Amino acid sequence: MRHDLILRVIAKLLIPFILLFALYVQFHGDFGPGGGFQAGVILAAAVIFYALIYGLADARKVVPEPLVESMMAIGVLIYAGVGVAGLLLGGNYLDYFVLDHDPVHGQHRGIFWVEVGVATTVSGVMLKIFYMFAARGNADDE
Amino acid sequence: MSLAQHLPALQVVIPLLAAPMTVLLRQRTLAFAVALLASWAAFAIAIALWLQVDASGTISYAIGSWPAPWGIEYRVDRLSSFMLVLVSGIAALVLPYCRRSIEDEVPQRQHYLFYTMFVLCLTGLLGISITGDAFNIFVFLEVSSLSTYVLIALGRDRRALVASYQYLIMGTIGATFIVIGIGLLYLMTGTLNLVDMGQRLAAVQGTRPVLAALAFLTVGISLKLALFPLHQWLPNAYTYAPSAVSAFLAATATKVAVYVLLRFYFSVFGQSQVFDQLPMQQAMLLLALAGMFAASATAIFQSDLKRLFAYSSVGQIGYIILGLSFDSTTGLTATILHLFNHGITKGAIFMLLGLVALVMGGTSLSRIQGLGKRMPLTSLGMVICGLSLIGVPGTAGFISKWYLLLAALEQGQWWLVFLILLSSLLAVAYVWRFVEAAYFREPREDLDAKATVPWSMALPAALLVAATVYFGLSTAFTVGSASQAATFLMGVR
Amino acid sequence: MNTTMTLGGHFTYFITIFLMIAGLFIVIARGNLIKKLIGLGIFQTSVYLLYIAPGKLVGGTAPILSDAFSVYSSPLPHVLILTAIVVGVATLALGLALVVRIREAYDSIEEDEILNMDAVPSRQEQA
Amino acid sequence: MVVTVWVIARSRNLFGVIVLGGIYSFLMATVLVAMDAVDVAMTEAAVGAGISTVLFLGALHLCRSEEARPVTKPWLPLFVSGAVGAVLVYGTLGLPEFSDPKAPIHTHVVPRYLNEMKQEVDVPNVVTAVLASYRGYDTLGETTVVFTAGAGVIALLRRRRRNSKDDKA
Repeated sequence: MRHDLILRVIAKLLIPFILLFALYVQFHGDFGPGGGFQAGVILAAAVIFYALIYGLADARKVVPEPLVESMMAIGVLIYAGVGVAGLLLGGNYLDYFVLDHDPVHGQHRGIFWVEVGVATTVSGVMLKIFYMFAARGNADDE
Repeated sequence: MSLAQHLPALQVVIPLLAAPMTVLLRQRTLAFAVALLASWAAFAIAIALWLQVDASGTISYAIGSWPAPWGIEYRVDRLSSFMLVLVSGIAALVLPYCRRSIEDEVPQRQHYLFYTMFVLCLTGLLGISITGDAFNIFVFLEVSSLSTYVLIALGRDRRALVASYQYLIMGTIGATFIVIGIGLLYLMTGTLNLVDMGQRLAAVQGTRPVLAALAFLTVGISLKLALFPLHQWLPNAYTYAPSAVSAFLAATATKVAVYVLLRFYFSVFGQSQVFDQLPMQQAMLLLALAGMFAASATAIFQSDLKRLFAYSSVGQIGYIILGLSFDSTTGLTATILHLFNHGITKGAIFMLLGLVALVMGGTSLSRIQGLGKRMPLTSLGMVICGLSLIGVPGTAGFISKWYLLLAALEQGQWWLVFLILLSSLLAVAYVWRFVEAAYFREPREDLDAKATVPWSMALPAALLVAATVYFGLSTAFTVGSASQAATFLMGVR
Repeated sequence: MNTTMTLGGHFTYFITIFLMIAGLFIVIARGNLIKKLIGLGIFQTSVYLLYIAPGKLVGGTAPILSDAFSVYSSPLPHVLILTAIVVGVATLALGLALVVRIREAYDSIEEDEILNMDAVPSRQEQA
Repeated sequence: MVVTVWVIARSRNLFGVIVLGGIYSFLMATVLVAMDAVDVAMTEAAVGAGISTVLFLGALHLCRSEEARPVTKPWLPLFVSGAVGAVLVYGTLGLPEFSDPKAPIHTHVVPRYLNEMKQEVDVPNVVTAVLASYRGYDTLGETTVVFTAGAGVIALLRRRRRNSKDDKA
């Protein structure tokens, strides 16, 4: 399977679209179904797809493990950080109204960053879990 | 905007922020420092909140500035502030203890993750205690449970894995039951805020879905708090978890579950609904008694101290529920008191057992023979805590048993007084097992002490033992808070 | 007449309940650790229906505001269930990780076999 | 869906069961779309049929794929789950009927989300607005749960150093 040309070419073609779709789901969440969680899952799926076709080692080169592990933590920090920002700007915790002069814009800004945080953590965790399981499997085969 | 106003949010957010930071730092000393700071900050905040509530009554905090039934509300009243002090206090003591304790029990590369899990567990437990929203309880319940499963599985023995898996299954069933209960209530009231829910439930009191919700919540929470027939996960989990984890869980996790039960019974359903419409009182009484006797009796025949005291925990939970079943202010006071007193006593016991495990290499009764000579202070501490479990005057355990007896006398149930005293005899029996092994047997020659007692572990343990005695002598804080919380709960509706 | 109405009106609940019972049964009755997790998954999914179904209004539409519609299904249960799904998958991941570890430690994923193995604790661990 | 679950309960081939589980999730997602819960359906399809199936297969790859014959008779579990079902039937019979606009969940908290959200948050997808803003704290908790699971899986599955002696256990 490693050397299957057709699979590789198709994957090359498909993955950019999957990533694009993830971004669409992420930022279109305000208008249609979707949002940070779903986008995170799709993002992770793109990398998992890559790993299946090109092998785990290659995927690890593109998206290294330490990065994935940091993503998990950074996502939560972004989310909780939005809350702290609300605190610092004089509102309650997770208060988006104070994030901008116009309360409604503040809401938009808050939701945007919160969704970014969710997507970061979710894709990080999903990838990490996949890496962990896959690494175990390989070692067993040896 | 003063900082004091935001304490309810900070109470949970500080440990929550600490968790990803420990992962980012990836270095165990730094992770330890972050976790320690977070837990001490949480303790300080909890005390500040307790003082605020004591001075000016219930605090309500709207997260995201959305008013209550639409947004999520944090609500600190007498009961929750008391719980916050207990949970964060135990965490602040157990964390410094962890550092040396997990060195032998957890592989080094996992240490920073151990701290991550620990602060997450703390976050979850604090979040449950402080929130005023039904679904938020479930979310934080899962934060604390998932981290608990991992903490247990980090134990050295392979049986820790199985224990953790069993707990995961039981715990998830329990959590799902709770979600079903909350869902039924939501369908009947259209709200998730606990206070709002309580008010709106009055209109649909006694209807079938509400009763079913009551049943589901009771069973679900009972799974979590290890009420007698649903306790199977507890002994294994406590026995094979790392010592520091056993200490923290024994002192807090089941106690927070009891808190959730109290919260739903008294703030949401209202006592009349719980106790008048269903034979809850009798059921609780029966289960409590069964737990007290069966679990304590099982405890006597255990050969491992950790297991012995794990069963004793199940028995002691019986006392807590017994107080609840009286449906009176005194009974409730006893419940809340015992929550606190048993929490610190069991915390102290498991911390001391961690010391024993470190020095002697295990906690089986045959191994600790002659412990009185090898580790005189540790043994003394164990004896003091054992006395507290029995309920000897001068220890914290006595105070709560005393109130339990008062509650029984108030209702003229002499046979219950007799049964409580009888079950205390069982406690005498299992504590005696320890005393016999520690003081009346010669030390085994073939086993050498593996390490000296490190002060970083001994000091927190000693503080908790001291607290056991202190709260047995000076009852202003505990009895005061507990009776106020009980009066508050009984007066809600 | 009235009873049939009620039964019809509660049809979704009965489906939910059946799924719930089946899931719970699989969890308790099966000894295989992975099968237990699958059962747990079904048990949790059935709860989604319990929340979502009552939120539906016939003639309503998905809660995405637009000028063309005026009746929407209730959005709050959707939010709650989104959270519940995420929690479910998190639990599942952790459970499977535990199963993998158990399999490595015991070379089995049958509960009975594992419990039997522990009933006779190896000397090595005791000494 | 009911049939799928029935087969899952009976079958002993774990691989088949997992695939059926995926199918079950897709069916569930379809039902959810019919219930107007598009966001939930999308997540269920991605998580239930996607992630969980991958995870199960990953774990199965490391384990054996046949389930042993149960030794004990399943009367007790049958009784327990039957009792649970009975309580549920009892409870749900008192619930408001399907699609009843006067049910509390349509009249109490939700109207504010539907009617005033336009002025307060102004995001067309109400689910997103409630998720990220009104009940944003729940979502923070949810993110934390995911994070917990991730960190937990690392803690459990990270390969230990060879020299640690409990490795073999």
